[in-house]
Amino acid sequence: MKIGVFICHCGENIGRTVDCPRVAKACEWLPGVDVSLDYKYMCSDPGQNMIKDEIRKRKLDAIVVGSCSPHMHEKTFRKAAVDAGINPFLVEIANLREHCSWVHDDIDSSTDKAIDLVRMAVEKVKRNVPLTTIEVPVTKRTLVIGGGIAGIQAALDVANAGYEVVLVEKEPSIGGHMSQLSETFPTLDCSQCILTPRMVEVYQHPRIKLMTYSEVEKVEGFIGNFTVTIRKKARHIDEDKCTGCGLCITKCPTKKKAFNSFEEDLAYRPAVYVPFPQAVPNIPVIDETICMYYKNGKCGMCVKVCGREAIDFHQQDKIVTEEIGAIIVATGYKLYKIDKKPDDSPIKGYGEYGYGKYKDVVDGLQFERIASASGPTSGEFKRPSDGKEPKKVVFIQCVGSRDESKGFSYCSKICCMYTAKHAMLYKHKVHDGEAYVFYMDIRSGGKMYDEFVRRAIEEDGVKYIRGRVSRIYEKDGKYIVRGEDTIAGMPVEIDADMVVLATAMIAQQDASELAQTIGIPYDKYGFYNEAHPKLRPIESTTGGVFLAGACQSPKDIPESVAMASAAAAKALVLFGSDKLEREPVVAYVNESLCAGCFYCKKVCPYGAVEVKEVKDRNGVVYKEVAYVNTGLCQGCGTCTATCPSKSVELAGFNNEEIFAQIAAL
Amino acid sequence: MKEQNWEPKIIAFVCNWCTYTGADLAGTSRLKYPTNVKLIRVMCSGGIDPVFILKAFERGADGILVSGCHPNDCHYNAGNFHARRRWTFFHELLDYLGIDKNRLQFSWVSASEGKKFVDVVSKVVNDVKAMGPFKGYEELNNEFMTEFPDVSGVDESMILKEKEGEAV
Amino acid sequence: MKLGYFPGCSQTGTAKEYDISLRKVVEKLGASFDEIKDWTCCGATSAHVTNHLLANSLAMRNIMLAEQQGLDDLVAPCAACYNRLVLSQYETITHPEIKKEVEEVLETKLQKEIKVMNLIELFQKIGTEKITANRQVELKNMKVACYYGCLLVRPADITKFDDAEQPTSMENLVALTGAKPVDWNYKVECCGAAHTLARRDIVLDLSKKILDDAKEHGANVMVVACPMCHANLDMRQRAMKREYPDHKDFPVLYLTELLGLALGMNEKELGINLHTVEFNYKELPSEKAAV
Amino acid sequence: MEELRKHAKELLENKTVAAILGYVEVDPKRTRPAVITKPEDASKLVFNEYCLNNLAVYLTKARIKNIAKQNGAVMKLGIVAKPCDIHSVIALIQESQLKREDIHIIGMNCHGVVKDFGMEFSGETLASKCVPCESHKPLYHDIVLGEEKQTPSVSDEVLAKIQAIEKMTYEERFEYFKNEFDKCIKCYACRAACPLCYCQRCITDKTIPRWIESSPHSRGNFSWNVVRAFHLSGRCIGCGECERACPMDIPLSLLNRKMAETAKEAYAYVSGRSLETPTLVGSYDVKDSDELFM
Repeated sequence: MKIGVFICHCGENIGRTVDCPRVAKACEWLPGVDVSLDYKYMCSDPGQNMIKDEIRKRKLDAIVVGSCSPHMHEKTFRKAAVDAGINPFLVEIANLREHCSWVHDDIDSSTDKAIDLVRMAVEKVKRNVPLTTIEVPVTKRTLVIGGGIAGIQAALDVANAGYEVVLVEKEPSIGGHMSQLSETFPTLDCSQCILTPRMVEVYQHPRIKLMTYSEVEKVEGFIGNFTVTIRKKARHIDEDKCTGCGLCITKCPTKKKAFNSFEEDLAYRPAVYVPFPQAVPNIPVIDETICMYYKNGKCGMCVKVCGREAIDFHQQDKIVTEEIGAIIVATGYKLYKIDKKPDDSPIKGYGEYGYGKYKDVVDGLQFERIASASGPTSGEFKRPSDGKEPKKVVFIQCVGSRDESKGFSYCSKICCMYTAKHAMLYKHKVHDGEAYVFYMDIRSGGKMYDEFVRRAIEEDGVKYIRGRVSRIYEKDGKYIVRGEDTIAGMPVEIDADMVVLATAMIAQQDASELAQTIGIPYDKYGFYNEAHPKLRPIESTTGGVFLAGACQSPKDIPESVAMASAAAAKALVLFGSDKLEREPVVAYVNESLCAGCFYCKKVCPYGAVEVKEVKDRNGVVYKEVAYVNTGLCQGCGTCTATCPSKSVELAGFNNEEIFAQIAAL
Repeated sequence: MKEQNWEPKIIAFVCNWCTYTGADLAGTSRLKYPTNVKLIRVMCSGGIDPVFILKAFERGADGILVSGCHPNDCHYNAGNFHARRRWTFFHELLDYLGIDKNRLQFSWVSASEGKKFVDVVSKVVNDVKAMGPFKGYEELNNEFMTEFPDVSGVDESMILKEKEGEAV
Repeated sequence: MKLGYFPGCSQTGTAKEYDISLRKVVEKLGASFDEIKDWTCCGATSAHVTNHLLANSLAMRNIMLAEQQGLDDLVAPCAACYNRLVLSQYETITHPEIKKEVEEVLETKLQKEIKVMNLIELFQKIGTEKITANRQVELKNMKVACYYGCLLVRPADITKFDDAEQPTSMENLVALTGAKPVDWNYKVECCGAAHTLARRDIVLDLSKKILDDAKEHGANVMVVACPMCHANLDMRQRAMKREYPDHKDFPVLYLTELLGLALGMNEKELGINLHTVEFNYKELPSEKAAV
Repeated sequence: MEELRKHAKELLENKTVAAILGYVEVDPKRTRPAVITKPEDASKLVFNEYCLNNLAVYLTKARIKNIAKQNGAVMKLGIVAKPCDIHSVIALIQESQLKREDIHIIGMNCHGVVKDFGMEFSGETLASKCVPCESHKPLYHDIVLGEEKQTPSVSDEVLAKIQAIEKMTYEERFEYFKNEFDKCIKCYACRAACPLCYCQRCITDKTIPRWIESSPHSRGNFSWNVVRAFHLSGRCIGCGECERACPMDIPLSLLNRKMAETAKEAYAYVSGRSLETPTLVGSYDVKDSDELFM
């Protein structure tokens, strides 16, 4: 076996702490190595061409590239090897950057380590077996989880490209948090006007199967071949019969029993309700917890007034399974409720701001509802406690964000912009009102963003005070906001009528459960992990699952929409070919050695191990052995470690390859 | 090998999805840790077999780390659960046979825990350095060399061991 | 029920009446104090500002004495002592190297983890039902502003017995006596503490704000659980009248004195006559007449 | 003994079983395993304190299986089994080597066997495996024969020895086991005697790559014994045949018993006791303890 070793300097990322020429020279005499070169940028075109030339010139059988992590350029070098005529699985990567040069600073010892890593890779490649990628059929249907603006955009893009989409939304209507907003920065478009047409487009799209008030329960299978189980919660209203006339809502006797979560607990809703007037689908839902029928079996007012007999109290949850090829997760975010937290929770909450104690201390979404024309105060600024028009409003930035000790350490990115918008909306409607904003740093990095904030300050006279607020307390109807003006260098006290807190954007409550259901990684805050922070921000590490919107990290509407279209594009790339090439890393059984104990079958998480009967010449079954269905096997290798006699091995990581790596140390 | 500047040789069997990526993150964040550790990548911590550990000790490893995804985070959703039960037995057996607990350590490191990977690795290196060379297996190996000087080459002929500049 | 008792310097000095009322109330509720023999100063602010080891050793010495006396818990009525004891104990438990240093200084091994309790935790342990059972007088004319000060509730994740920003535990105890606790804003605001000697003007300004806020919210008496707060809020009212001529007297009681009144003792027994601002329950305007 | 012979005769006569695995007498203090196919040979069967062998080991061997295959159909096989042997049969069924319906279990009440042939049965000569034994009556059986007698209660030396070893320091323990394993001559009698070692080709015979060195030098012996003990952890039912078969008297039960204790402590699992509970190997519980992991 003739092996080529190619050491990359990666500019000076590797070259600085690993003496690449010495590594190349040291590997020259390794048994089996025919050529060993180093070059400044192995992954660049000249670098790859050099590899190809060496392979062709010296008729190499396998190559080892000492460069960055295989997660970065394994595919690149495998493609180069294929162009030069070598099987892609006779290429091994020695991770000299992330695992060596970047993490050590003593040149001698890190060069020695680099030599060891390359020698391990050389010994492994000697035992690599040429493999061909497995072809797997692709179900050309997409599942979009979450019906906010990101989910809507992704669903429309995929559907318009001609493929079927299943859009699953937990709430009774799609629209997500954007539908709660009054107007959006930086253009002050009314959010309903730009969102509702999109929602209707989704509802009427022939290729989008909209499943609202439903949740994903189970996801099985793998890229291109997912089987998704969805629970369609019972609305107690027959969707086909109901025309959305709303008579039942007006006639329902339970008025003040439950808050409308869409109105952020500023308004009540009856037992049968539609979250907001422009809801899509415009079909109400009956809330069993407060509906009189479920309490004492009487009532039934809605049944009487409903001309279409659409009410069905005994409707049960429906379980639907869908065959899916690509999954786009767009489950969005939640605002951080900053009142008292349970003792064991790491987050402390902000008791000193009186949120939850004083009615007029509200968070961003509540202010949006107050400012929104379809909100509880139909657009007029009335404070929740006594409905008076607030003459002095204080906005506080970074409540919970950028706060390691009491909240979350990250910046929630959009609060600077929506707070400027809030202040501007307030000044437009209450001309003689005063708006103060306590801030640390204004982060307005988008297109026309900073001009927007400047406009709020210069034209609308919003007073920005750089400093933190220490305490808020109520004094004869006024809210004393005590803070500090770090520029003037003195404490500040404002007697405000209303206070708006720009609280942190956090992951949804059940984000980690959904991640475990789908099988995608998530970080310590519950945001989903992208495959690579810079180069693969849309894909999750799990094949076939793409991320869109704030579920991946806090972001504003333009970014969410862009990310949604990108996720849609990724799904369409997947559907580009009928067959999907899959890594041939699957298990294979040596049937003559298998003793048929089937421990492998017990540990296989994908049920990829089947019982195969072995017949003798005259057809009598004399033995049962394990058989691996390469379509289902995902190559985890748990079976190989459980098999006592090592009769099952994993292609790409078989016993010899691992033994060689250990022995090469 | 002289006692003072003796550098332990540590092998880490790591799973591809979590700990290997966590180590990459430690790289991209330029966190520093000792050079003693060399990683062997497998697809899942469920695929790491105790015979790997024995062979690593035989090949002169002074300490071994086995690391995978946190429970419930496994890319193949059950690999690390099987591993956890397997290692409880194997670790108990090695301990019973007189191999110090800290020679073979286990950890869960996720893809976003670059810092934790560095802490775990440094802890293993320091623990092993405190324990000194792995006398038990060294005696076995030396005995092996002296008893059958001529045979030594035959059995391991597949892998030539002369390493450039390795002080024996 | 026998409880360890660490009086601290103020109980035998400026806050004499706090000690008298505390012992009487506890005795009335059927519990008894076992004062630690040969207790010393807890170190207060002066220690932990100058030397960390000194601060920890002083505090831990008292806890060591309690351990040697076979006690399980230790009551420190003064908020500053309570704070020092709890913090030192927390540090020695969570940091082995500090524990080693302190044990060297004290030349003993610290095994038992004594439960250090402040005044409110004390009554919670004795059992609030005992208070209602033994109540003889319903103090319905009293509108009480409960003042926690700073050290009682902070640092929150170590003291842990109530919310650091919106505490309510003292209100619950006060409500048992029939008095009506008032919701006001300066519960946990600083009274000026140690500035009372060097910068008296600050104390006068801050304490006045506290008293005025209580008055504004309809309170006719303030209750505290810390000798330092009492000194600044009660004793400084004479200087306050010189500084702010329109300031009217506003009575400040210890929580134990309020409970004592409810348990049927009179002002003299409880040492209320030692206060700068006199207080007599009968002279309080009856509920109806109050503005 | 008589009902055993009568029952065996009936089974063979009316062809319910193809053959019966049982014990026949060599001399009053020694028996040997035997395969009885003809009804008249049934009279040779015996059962006493000298039936040491675990006959379950033969059930997985091809020659015995062929006897059961007559004219295309798979007939039943009878086996005279002590309760511990039955645990082996159960373990084999759980590992899909046998089917319950193919085995006719003649369960014998057992009050313990001797350490070795030729010894007078008493407390001191009781086999070490019988000391901690708590299943004197067969759990799974088609028929139960033999009268119940009291097992002499004796102190559990094996457990005491294990506890003594656990108190040693690491070096002492390593030294102790190294010397014990040095005696190994790699005859693999322990593997042959064990009913659960039914692999077609054992891992130690795998040459490419050679995970376990096959030559009997100290390193090869150490890794062989570690892997053998590990492969049986959570599976071994403690029949003690491996230790009895070892020509060099290596105390293998110290390893097997230790791993059985670990299985009991960590997962409350005793192997071969019930067909319903899933085998310990190959199953997991989300709530397993994590304290081994950083």
